[in-house]
Amino acid sequence: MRYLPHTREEITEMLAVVGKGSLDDLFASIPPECRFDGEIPIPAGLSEWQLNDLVRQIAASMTVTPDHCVLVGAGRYHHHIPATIPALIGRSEFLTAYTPYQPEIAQGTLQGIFEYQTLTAILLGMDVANASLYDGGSALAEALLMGLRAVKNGRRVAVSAAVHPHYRAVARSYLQSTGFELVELPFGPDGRTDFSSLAGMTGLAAVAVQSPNFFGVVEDQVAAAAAIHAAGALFISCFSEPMAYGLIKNPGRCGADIACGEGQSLGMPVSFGGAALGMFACRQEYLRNMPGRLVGETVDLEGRRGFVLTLSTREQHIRREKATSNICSNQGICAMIAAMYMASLGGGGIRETARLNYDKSEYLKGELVRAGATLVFQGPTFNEFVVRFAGDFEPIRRKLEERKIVAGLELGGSYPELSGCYLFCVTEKVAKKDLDIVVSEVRA
Amino acid sequence: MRYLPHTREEITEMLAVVGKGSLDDLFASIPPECRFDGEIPIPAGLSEWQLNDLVRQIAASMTVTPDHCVLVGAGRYHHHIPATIPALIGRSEFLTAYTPYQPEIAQGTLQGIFEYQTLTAILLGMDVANASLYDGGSALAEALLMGLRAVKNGRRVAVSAAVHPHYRAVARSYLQSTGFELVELPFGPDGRTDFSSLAGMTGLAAVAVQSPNFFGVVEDQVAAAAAIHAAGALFISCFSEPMAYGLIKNPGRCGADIACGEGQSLGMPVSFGGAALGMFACRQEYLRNMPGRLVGETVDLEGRRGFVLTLSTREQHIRREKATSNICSNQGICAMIAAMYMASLGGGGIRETARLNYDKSEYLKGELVRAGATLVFQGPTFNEFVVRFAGDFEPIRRKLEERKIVAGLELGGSYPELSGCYLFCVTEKVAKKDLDIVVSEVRA
Amino acid sequence: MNDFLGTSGLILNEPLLWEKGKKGRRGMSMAEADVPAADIAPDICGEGPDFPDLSEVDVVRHYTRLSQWNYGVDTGLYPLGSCTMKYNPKINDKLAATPEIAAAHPMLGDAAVQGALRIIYELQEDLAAITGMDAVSLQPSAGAQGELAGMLIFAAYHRSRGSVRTKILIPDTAHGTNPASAALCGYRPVSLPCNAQGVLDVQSVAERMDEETAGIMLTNPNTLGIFETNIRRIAEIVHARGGLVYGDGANMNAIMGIVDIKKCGVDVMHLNLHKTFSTPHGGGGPGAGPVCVVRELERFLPVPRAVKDGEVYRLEYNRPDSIGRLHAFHGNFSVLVRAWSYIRSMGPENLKKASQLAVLNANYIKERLKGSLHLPYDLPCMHECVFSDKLQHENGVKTLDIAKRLIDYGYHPPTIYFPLVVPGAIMIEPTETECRDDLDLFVEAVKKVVQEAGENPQLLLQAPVRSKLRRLDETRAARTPCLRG
Amino acid sequence: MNDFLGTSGLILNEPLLWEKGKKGRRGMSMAEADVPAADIAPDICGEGPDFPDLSEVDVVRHYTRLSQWNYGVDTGLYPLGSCTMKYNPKINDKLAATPEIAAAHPMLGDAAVQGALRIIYELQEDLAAITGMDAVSLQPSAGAQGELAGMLIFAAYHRSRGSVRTKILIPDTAHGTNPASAALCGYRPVSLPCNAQGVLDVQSVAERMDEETAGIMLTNPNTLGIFETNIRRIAEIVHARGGLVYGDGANMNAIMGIVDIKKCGVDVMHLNLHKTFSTPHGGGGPGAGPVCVVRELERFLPVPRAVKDGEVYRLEYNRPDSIGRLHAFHGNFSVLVRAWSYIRSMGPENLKKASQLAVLNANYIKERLKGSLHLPYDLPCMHECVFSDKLQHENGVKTLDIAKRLIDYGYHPPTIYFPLVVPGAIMIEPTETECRDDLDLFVEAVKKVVQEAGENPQLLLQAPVRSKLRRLDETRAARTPCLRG
Ligand SMILES: Cc1ncc(COP(=O)(O)O)c(C=O)c1O
Ligand SMILES: Cc1ncc(COP(=O)(O)O)c(C=O)c1O
Repeated sequence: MRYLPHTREEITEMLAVVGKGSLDDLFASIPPECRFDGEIPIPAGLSEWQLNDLVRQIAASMTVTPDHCVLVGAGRYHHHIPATIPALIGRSEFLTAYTPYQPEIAQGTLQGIFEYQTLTAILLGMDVANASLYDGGSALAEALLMGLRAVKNGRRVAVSAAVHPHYRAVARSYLQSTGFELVELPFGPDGRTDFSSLAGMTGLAAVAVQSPNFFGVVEDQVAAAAAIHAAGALFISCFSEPMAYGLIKNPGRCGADIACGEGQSLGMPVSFGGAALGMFACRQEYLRNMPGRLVGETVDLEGRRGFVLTLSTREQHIRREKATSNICSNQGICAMIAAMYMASLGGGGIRETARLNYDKSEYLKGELVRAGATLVFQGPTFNEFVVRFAGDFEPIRRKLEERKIVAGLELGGSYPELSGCYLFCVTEKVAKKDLDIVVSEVRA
Repeated sequence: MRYLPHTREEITEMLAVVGKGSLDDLFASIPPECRFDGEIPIPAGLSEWQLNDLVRQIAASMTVTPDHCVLVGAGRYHHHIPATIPALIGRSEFLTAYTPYQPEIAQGTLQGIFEYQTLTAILLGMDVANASLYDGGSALAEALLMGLRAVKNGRRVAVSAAVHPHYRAVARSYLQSTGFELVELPFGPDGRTDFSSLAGMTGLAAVAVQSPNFFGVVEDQVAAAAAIHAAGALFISCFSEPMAYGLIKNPGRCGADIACGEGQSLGMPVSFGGAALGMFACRQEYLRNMPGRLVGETVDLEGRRGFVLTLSTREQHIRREKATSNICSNQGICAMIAAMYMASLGGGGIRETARLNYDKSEYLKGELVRAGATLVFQGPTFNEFVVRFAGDFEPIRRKLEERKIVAGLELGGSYPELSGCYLFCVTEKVAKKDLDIVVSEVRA
Repeated sequence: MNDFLGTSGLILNEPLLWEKGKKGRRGMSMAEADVPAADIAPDICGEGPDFPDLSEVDVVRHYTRLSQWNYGVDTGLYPLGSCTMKYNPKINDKLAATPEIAAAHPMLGDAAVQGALRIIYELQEDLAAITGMDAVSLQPSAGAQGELAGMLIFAAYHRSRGSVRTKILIPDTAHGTNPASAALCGYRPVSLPCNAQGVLDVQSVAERMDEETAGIMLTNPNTLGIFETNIRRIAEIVHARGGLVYGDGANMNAIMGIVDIKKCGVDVMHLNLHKTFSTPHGGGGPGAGPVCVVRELERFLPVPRAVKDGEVYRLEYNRPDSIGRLHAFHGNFSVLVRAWSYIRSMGPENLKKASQLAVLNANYIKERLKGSLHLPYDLPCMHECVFSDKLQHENGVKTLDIAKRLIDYGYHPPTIYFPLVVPGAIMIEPTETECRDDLDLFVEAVKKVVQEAGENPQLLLQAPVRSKLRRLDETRAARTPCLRG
Repeated sequence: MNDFLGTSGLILNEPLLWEKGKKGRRGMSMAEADVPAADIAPDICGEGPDFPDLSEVDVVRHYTRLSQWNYGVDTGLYPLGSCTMKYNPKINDKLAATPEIAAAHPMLGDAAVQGALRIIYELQEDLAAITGMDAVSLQPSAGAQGELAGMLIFAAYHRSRGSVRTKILIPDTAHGTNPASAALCGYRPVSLPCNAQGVLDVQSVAERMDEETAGIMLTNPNTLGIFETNIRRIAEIVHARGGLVYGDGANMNAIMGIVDIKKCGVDVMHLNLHKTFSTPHGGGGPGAGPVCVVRELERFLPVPRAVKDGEVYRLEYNRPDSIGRLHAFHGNFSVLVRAWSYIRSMGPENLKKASQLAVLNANYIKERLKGSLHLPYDLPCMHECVFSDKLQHENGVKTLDIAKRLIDYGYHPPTIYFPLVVPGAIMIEPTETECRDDLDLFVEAVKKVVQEAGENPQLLLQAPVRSKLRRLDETRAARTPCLRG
């Protein structure tokens, strides 16, 4: 086997050195009652060529292909990825390194993550960002837990019902055995969160709002901040589409205490939902409560600038059960990709790209409305929006799928009250001609 | 444009430094009568995304796809390529370097080519190999010219008619204005070259034989060597399928003075015939007549082993019109790939793979004969052979193409006398089941 | 040092991203603006981030240079104990990038994504088969999240039986994530010492396990690289008192095809696909930490789960007892594809062989180095062995110095100062993909360093000298944190 | 040197391939043996090559380490004059690896390979458009083979007119491939000196051009980086005496969209796609050297040629006057795809812009360095400028020393000792993909080296000291050649 270098002679010689007669003898300490019976019941090994064939077959069973125009986002977004990014991130010095425990031979990773932290903080308008968490869902969960740590006597958190349903589910999982309470805030007819119930709530540690939210609606985060802070809670601004901050006001500008969400949009493929990137940032004053790794600047023995993992007294390997989080391995390479992508776009490029997302989405929205669809929510949107059609949309949707267009996501599964409503997503990748096909099929 | 870093301000500042008012002023020395009129008449630039789409479209217009089983070789062979090779050769330190003129910062390329030279010499059984020539065709042409340089009073070379027709064409091109004569040697009913005409030839400098030859037939190279040397000429052993030397006797063993040919089989994709790899090796005594670059071992100031380009007094940049060849840039990366591939296979692996080529090819050959086809040549073959079918094969061939099998190459184009004969190639990539389909269609 | 791996070469400096660039440059293509510009409400419109503007070549050189400051498995031996830094096959990366797989959207219906579901389903089955456990969820993004899943399952299980338990037994050799994950579920860790043989005593478990204790969390082989031989007896005790047994599977690389985890009495375990199953660690992730359970606990696993009906794959959501989601979608799918690809490539025989050779390599290292470095537990080891710096104390040299000097010799240092039970621990895990010659060269390097410690300790105290930077001031970094530019 | 690019870092040694490995290892998968073993005649059967047997990780580390000893354009500025080491876009590599393109077999019928033919056809058209020439063949594998094609066309043309010519005019600034290519066609080069302005005098051409001379081979801009302003007059003289004009297009990067080569009077030229058209040079190739001709010479171009009938592409073979094939198939097709991709990406405006900026960068370097290094021809330059070591002679320092010291500063040295007309030439071609900041840093480095030459010449004479190896003994390599292990 090409991954196993030992020849028979080497095994024999090495066994002699360790004083064993056979490979089996190495496992003499394992009690019989713990032993594996027979062979592992999995298929026989394949050659690289057989495996290639198998994957070709598996790929062929995917009916929605890379050639399709997919007008679905809902937490995972089809954006253009330049060929530079796979080429650079594929460099094995990045890919095959472990967490940078030995900074002298990990400065590439360390500087790269320091840059990621910086660009993330800039993008989100926050003071400080960590080196990544797992995904948007667990980032939200960690933010809520952080709020509960940071706010004295906090025992309850609130999350908008317009936050991605899967993120809310993850948050519920994380909190289920903590004894803390998680309440949901409803959304209004404009698709924005209704904060009126906050007023009377006691023990409230943090309130999480997503913007643009699951319906694509840009929340009034300034108003949110006021209401939340008035209730004595931390304002967690969550996101699934960070591209939005190329155009719309960022969390920091709106008064968020913690900003967290999913970074896949920044250069990662949709890839069935993973690898993901939990982005996480906060204001300086909450730094010591922050979960996750941090890279900080320092100098070496000769006074040269360098970077190290720092403030690890917050972390599990030092603080064990008292750590701010249990996270250890995070999403290092994804963070590097996000930094590469932000660097490739630059300030000018992200503005232009975000603008295109907005313009194209507004175009489809307008045309669909003109074609008779109803906008379900009145709030402003970024690159996603929810519509309801006059008749049954499913036959049209099927027809469009034959034309290689996946037209929106039906919302009844996650929001029974929105059954028959469709969430559309339009990114810079979508061509007007495909949007026009959708509109003309709706018209027909 | 992402490849052009200059901002407008930088251009202005730099123009000021060089004392020019505009970019156009930089070209003041160019006489008006030499100037380009208007814009270059090519299409407007495409974004990376538009270009991706265009290439997808172009790829879709290829009716023989990577999923096809292509039973055609004839100078370009479908072998398995492990994923390691593109990953390693794609490392930009290899790919984006120039010829290693500065050995201190090119040891990667230099050691890599030294290893290629060594493995090539071993594979071909020769004393010394160069750092590559362009392709099998020009390698043959250079070998003939080398023969003419090496043999006193040589004014004529002979090439077997069973050498790849395209290689012979290239050789004719190279020799057309030299005043030297190129004669062709016929092949016999066994598909092997007939050397009987050599006896009386005068001024003969070199004779080139390909083995396995264009018909897949393994020449009797020992006999060839005897006949050629008896005629006072150098024996050039040419090849298009170096994989053969995993199994059959190599040129050196058979007495060749020069071995040359195409190295694509060693880890390079078929890729419509290029990039190619001209492999070239000879016996020590002819070293100074050899064309092309050579890497040699030496030491650095501190006595450490290192590698440099050497014996360059043979080459154009030193000897100009007296050089052994005009070649400058060669096929560096292709040579590195070949070395990676030979290293990945190892001695054991190339034997096994060559054996599989032989066995599978023999299997198809045997089954086709059993199904009524006639073997056109009786000589032994490696992974290609020529057959004639009882009836018209074209309808069957079309039917097989519908089943994604490309069944052989009709030879009438290159050899009118072999019209209606088909050259089949079977490598280790081909599955028995596809061979059985061919046979059953022939039977049907 | 001439015959050793490490030497010095030309390396390029590179500033921070925002110290480069000029406003107006672009590092990538823009999409076509084929629709009219739309109005945007001023109250939501921001200014956009003030990122540096770079050209494509700026970006390419930046990251090419940065990469050259790093050391990876492809560079050389990376004997980082507990991390299983084995070779990461290139074919796995290639297959994970298959266009149809990379473009698969997780919100589409099952019919559109049969291939992706097949990979998830098969990997679930494979991991169950390899461990001996009954059911698997691939959602956890790393080992620590696998542990959290496990602890949530513990809690859900006890809740389902109306039992309230507040403590959990955790050996003192445990990785920091274990107590941290347990604490996230409100469990208070109770520390269990290991005995002179480096393993848990049945007795000490029996003394501490009670009806307020949810169970035990152990690692087997443990972080000393020793198999917990009493595991079955321990499990019986825990089970008898209503508890559950959690197995941290970070060290699965020692025992594939050799130990049946379920037969050991483990109820829940996680695996680290970025260790045992060869997925690249990426300088810190993404990893994957699937959680495996026995049949009785299957109902608590995260949703959704991939199931197979006849020839059709689908996601099943309706599991009322489930602890819920741990990931917005299906975990780090591109990592899962790589692990699946690895298991398909290895097959049953080679997985077992990998474990055998991993253990052979570790024992070989242990045997060859035990005169040179102090070996606190001189017992046959599994996939890793733990030394200490005790013998070097007289030279004023510590584990850290030995580690740093190994860098000059061209090696990534072992894991140091873990497990905590060995003061000055040096934890070496060679993995099975290292050949004997390379191990021998490493052994020679360690011996040379040990010799230098005696003859010229300054060489160690000043090390590393070959790396781009020398030792970094970690105190300064923590005292005045500078976490962004 | 702290603020400069170059520094030292950890680099790993690596032996030769056959100094590693063990018989029986495998570095790649084998195919399945699904047919019976066949007999083989003993007289043809050999033993197979005695290659080392390596594992996959052996191979991966071997080449990873080797790569780290190299310097490429992605590493940093590579101002190798006459080589146009511009940035090589990654998208071009990706597109050349498109599976349908990489699997295209060149012996199939035209109908099966329309896409590949389309790329060839379009690139032929593009290059004609960019140069102003009428017809193009993409077969030549590099510049030198393009020159050979050109010389063969010269010979075929004269033959077709029943004229026998034995000489060819070649300026003394020419690249070595020019006389070597001419000699391959039996032409004897007649050297033409350049004048004090670094260009050819009309007079000197007029004196040497006669009825025995096939024509002239010139490079424009020439290798001093200066535009041959008399080219039209020279061409007229050559044409008037029955000769042809060959243009070596290695320096096309200076003049895209600015100069029309046909209008200059050039009849045949080659281009280097691995220079002007951004394909990576690969440490020595593969390149591509398309040959471009005026309409009158089209009939001599190599066969086959890609043509378009309506919407269908096909290969045309039937060209009786053709010089024949120069390549077994269609040249270095994967390189051609990259160049096509580059031209499609750039479009007319950016190609012209590239030339403008290449010339701007070269003039900027010339201006900024001319006090520090001797500038033999102080004229506005095109894409490159040529200095010499004259000012440093008094310090006992030569061009080679300056070049080697630049390595320590993190740069690939310029082309040195070429063109031959400038003793101790230092030929700097920055290309357009370098930004001003990077040029400034390079200028500072050169100035620093010049300063060191005055203050401490040993620094130069001993350089490089940062690279993995120091200066290599080239004499020894040539005197006792060791060309294989
Ligand atoms: C024994 C052990 N348990 C758990 C973990 C945590 O795994 P992860 O980093 O994947 O969260 C590690 C990782 O180093 C470990 O070694
Ligand atoms: C002016 C000039 N002509 C010709 C060539 C030869 O080109 P190639 O190396 O592609 O054969 C070169 C290459 O350096 C050159 O600079």
